[in-house]
Amino acid sequence: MSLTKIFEQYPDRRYIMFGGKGGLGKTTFSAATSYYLAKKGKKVLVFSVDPQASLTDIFQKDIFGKGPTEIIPNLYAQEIDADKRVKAYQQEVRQKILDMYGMDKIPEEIESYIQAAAAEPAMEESAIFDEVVDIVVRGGYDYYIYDLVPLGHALYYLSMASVYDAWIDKITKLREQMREYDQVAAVMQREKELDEDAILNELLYIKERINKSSSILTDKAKTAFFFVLTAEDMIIKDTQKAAALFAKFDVPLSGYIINRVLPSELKSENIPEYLKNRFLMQEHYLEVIKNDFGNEILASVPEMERDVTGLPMIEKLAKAMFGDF
Amino acid sequence: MAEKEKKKGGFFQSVKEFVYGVAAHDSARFALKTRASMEHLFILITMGDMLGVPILPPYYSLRLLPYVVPQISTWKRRMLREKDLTDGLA
Amino acid sequence: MNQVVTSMYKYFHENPRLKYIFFGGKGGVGKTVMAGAAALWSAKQGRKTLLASTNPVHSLSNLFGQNVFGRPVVVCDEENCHAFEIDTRDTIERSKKEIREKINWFLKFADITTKAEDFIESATMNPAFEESAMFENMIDLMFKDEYDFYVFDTAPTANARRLLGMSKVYGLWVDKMLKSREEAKSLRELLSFSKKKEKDPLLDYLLNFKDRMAHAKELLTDDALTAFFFVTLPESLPIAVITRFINWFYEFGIPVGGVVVNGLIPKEQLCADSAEFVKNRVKMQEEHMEEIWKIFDDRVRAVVPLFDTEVKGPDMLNKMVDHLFVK
Amino acid sequence: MNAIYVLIIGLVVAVIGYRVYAKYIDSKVIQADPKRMTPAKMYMDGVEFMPTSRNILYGYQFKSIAGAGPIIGPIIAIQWGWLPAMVWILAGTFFIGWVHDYSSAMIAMRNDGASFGGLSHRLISPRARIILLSFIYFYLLLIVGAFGAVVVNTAVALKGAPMAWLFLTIAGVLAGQMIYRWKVDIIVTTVITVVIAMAGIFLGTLAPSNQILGDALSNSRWLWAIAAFVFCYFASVLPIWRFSLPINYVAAYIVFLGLFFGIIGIFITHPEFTLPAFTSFEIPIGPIWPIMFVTIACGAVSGWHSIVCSSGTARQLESEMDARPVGAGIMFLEMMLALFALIIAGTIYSSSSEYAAALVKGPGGVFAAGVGKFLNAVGLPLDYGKSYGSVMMIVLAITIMQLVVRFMRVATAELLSDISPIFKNVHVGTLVASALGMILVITGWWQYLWVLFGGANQLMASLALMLVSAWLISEGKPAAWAMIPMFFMFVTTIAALLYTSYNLLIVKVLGGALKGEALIGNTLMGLTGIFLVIAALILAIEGFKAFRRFRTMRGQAAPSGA
Repeated sequence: MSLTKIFEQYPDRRYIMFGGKGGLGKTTFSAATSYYLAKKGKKVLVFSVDPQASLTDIFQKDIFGKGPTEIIPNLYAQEIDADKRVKAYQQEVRQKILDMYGMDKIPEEIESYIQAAAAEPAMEESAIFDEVVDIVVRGGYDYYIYDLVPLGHALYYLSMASVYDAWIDKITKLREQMREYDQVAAVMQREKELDEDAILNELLYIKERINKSSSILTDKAKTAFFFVLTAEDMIIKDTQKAAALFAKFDVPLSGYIINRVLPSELKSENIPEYLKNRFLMQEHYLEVIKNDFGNEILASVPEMERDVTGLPMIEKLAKAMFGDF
Repeated sequence: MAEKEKKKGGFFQSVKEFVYGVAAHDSARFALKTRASMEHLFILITMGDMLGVPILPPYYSLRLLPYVVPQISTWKRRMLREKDLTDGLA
Repeated sequence: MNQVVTSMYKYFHENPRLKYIFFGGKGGVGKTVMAGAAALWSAKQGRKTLLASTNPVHSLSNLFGQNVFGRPVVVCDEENCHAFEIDTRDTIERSKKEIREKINWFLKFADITTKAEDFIESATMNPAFEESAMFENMIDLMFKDEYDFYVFDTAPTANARRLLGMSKVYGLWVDKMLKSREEAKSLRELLSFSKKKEKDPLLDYLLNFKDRMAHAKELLTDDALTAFFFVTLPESLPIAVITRFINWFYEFGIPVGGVVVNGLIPKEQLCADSAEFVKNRVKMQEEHMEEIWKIFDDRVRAVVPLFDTEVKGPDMLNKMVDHLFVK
Repeated sequence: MNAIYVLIIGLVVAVIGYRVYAKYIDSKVIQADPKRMTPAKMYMDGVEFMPTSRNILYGYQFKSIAGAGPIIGPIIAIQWGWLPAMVWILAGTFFIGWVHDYSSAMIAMRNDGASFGGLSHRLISPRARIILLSFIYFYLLLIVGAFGAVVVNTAVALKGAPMAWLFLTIAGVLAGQMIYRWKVDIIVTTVITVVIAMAGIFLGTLAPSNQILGDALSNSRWLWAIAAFVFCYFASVLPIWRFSLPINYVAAYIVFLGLFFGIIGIFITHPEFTLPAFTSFEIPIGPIWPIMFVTIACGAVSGWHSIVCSSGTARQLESEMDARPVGAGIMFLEMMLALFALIIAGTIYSSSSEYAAALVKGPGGVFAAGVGKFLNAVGLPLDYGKSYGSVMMIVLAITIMQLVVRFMRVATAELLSDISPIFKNVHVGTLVASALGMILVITGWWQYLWVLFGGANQLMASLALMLVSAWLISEGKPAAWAMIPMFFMFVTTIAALLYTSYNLLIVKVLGGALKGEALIGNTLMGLTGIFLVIAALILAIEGFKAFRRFRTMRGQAAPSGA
């Protein structure tokens, strides 16, 4: 099975992710894949959930915190600015309070609480998480390409969904118990209509959004998750370890892509000693990969002669991944 | 005449409320009391940091803040008021 | 100038009190290897050294070919060299338990009789726990002070920044909490009829926490004790990343020890009829080296060549030590 | 004299008291202000502070203060003659009773809804609070003892009562399920459960306890005392909605309907008093002063009300203007209830000896007989009416009793948990309270128990008035209207407690007339009486220090202010 085939065969897999250890080329693969799909006429959003995002560097265009930005027709890229998101979130909460109670000004103790919320240790990550939920729930694109952060962090991001889910479940349970007593009071007072519990509704709303986004992540019909690896011992071992961890979160694995494969035609050319040794090593580990991952290997992408930045190099990489298009 | 009718309705309404006060008020009050103390627990576990209880409220608890704004000062009062035996007697 | 002015070796000699060092950089640039080499070198100098991984996905065991998860283990047959992949689960459980206790105390204090056990659990649900547990573990190791020298293999840069910045983030947090607590306390006094002075375990907890954070921050921002090294390849993305992050580190006040360039193709292996591919790569690296010298200048501590095999196991690490700590 | 005149006199006293005296105090002295925020509104938290409409609070207040107290007191006190009893009911309510209730609510409202514990700490002294708390525990114990004795006497005297009691319990538990679990419409629930309870009363007349259990068991005080405390035990340890609240709910209708039709019956029969207006100054339980003044506690003045008013009502009043109608108004209503009980005792027996023979078995029988007679006037069969009256008595007594056992359980945890955490256990606290109550019920003579309870109750009232006086002085308001009642109640109750304790300890226990279990009960009662006196004296000393302190403070403040 090749990468192109996967895309042709499963057109419903519209959420694409590349995972793997740091520095193996996930971001460049994300960029190249989005480029390929855009050229195929699909409307694509590639977005980064990584505060050290490199999409700006790859596309050579400052997109940080600017929302979805058009790179070429049909290709949009976005880098989330967590700080900005947090600020917007705080403002949203403030506005809601003002609207709900017709106040002109937020009471001081509330205002200082809202401000202090920015100092919450997990605020930044959660803001990014929430923005992704937003992006996915909002819709509007044919393909969504997640530029995931390095391994551990990606797991952290996935576990975040389950933590929030559990949290919401717990406090929803409390709200529901409260509702019981509300009903009892209503029975005693012979009130027919019971006011809706706004908090319960809000919780259900949040839960629905989170579930929607995390169910996408774990839905094999909708999601393609590719692992990127290289032909090196430590990388292979770590990838196996990571794949097991991802399996725990029910992330459906679509296959593996081997990156940085030295082009074999080089072997016949005059190459320095270091490369000769590398070739030897590569051959050995390609064999290992073949044994361990077998036909789950979707593509071997050659080592580029220079780093992938700018559209021409992205196109070149895309062609290396998907063949000519 | 109409006014007299209204007054009569008012009287029956009062009697109804009196009977409610005798029989049902305690039960309804208890249900609401229980509900409210659960609400206080709810605010505590979602926004306890407001009183310096070392809870890290998750990102989404801020979304709930608008709904509890009117209750915050009474909540704080209820959490912090010194109580003794005589408070629970009636 | 285009050459290393103050080498790693020299830097360590000029900063003899250096005790906590970190390696950061974009994923895949060789942080773990550098950290391993630094630890091995330090151990060889006769200092009792601990190499600890705070990376959520550990790779030290693979690097040494030895299981070092959960407890410090002597590695590379070097009695002073210990490696340790931190297990955060216990720490997370411990801190959750502590928070549950505090909430229970408060519930009793506030006379909330509603059955709460089920819901208190939710107060300990926060994605930040894992991260903060890592940090707790790290500063615990530092405070215990059982080693002469500590090398931390951190997660990729963004995390590292968060990890070290955490003393600041938590500092802010704890300050805010203390303020709330003080306010709560004075409101309590206002509403109290007996005006009796009460013990406040929450305040004690927060003050203790604040002390720890302050102490951690003190150590982490002391440039005589702490240094953060950035590892990069002569390629554009890793350079872009560390350029951005070095500035953030300055903002946090974390001392930056310098930059280590990894994976430079040895020029002497190149000849006129070398393959075009190789020539192009070397050319690209040259361009980026220019950039590196321009940006980092005298902060470059070492330029390490691309080895012909991947670096793992004691032998390769020893080789790496020679290159990293060239005199 | 005809009973109707008693009711008319009562009405006149109530109107003057409420419209003139209470209105004057409310508007001129306290200066109730409709614009001032009440704690219920200001601190509304839905838990303790909950603004509630005035009409509902009338019902709530009436239910909370009018238990068995105002009924039993006059029934016993008529032993001195109905005239002194009537005069004390009227005068007590007019000069003291409403003052006490109203001002207890007012002081709490004006002090941020503080409870008596907090108020006594602040207004009097820290020690005052501690003594007040332990005083309250023994006060509660005496309530349990006195009311427990009423329940037991009634169950023994009226063989139909136990069945009715059992059915009421079943109906209540069912009501709890229907309301809290199944959320059935409240009217449906009410109709079904009240009918079940009524059916129980009827069944009681068909199958009296002596037919089912035999004479020995149905006359056993032990059996009914155990039944009463098992009932209270469930009320204390089960979730309140499962047992205690719904039983009270169903019981409220039984009592309410009984009172309503009973009063109609009085108007229909308008009986003459058959017992003498005055018998003698001294009767077996003691001289008219001070003993009669504590025998009729509720119905004239009762300390229990101050607890209800301060911790309950004051936190629900929507407006300061409601304090007078709810606090004072309902006290006058309770006065009418006491007169109703007086009429029952005074008119249904043809002679003093017949009354005396009935009273020996306890006030429950007297009350049941009266209710039976008056309900008969509205068409209910005599037997059924009597059974109805007996279950009213049991209900009135046991609803207070179970509430108090629950309080004692909480109090045990609060006061003793520092000594051993075992007291925090709900079962332990309940068992301690039940065991102490049981000893009193089984071993003490119920008339003394009643007098001691009345004494403690009136003492509680004078302590509440002491708090009120301290507050009035500290605010620079005229205080005589609260202080004079306080002195009167204080002196009277100290005298009554000392007299009763002396009788119990010196005459009976040391006199060697008692043996076995009676020795235990009377000793315990006597010692409790002594404890209450000592606690009250310490409180009095603390109180006077506080008065002096406030006087000098104001004396110093005045010139500098001028």
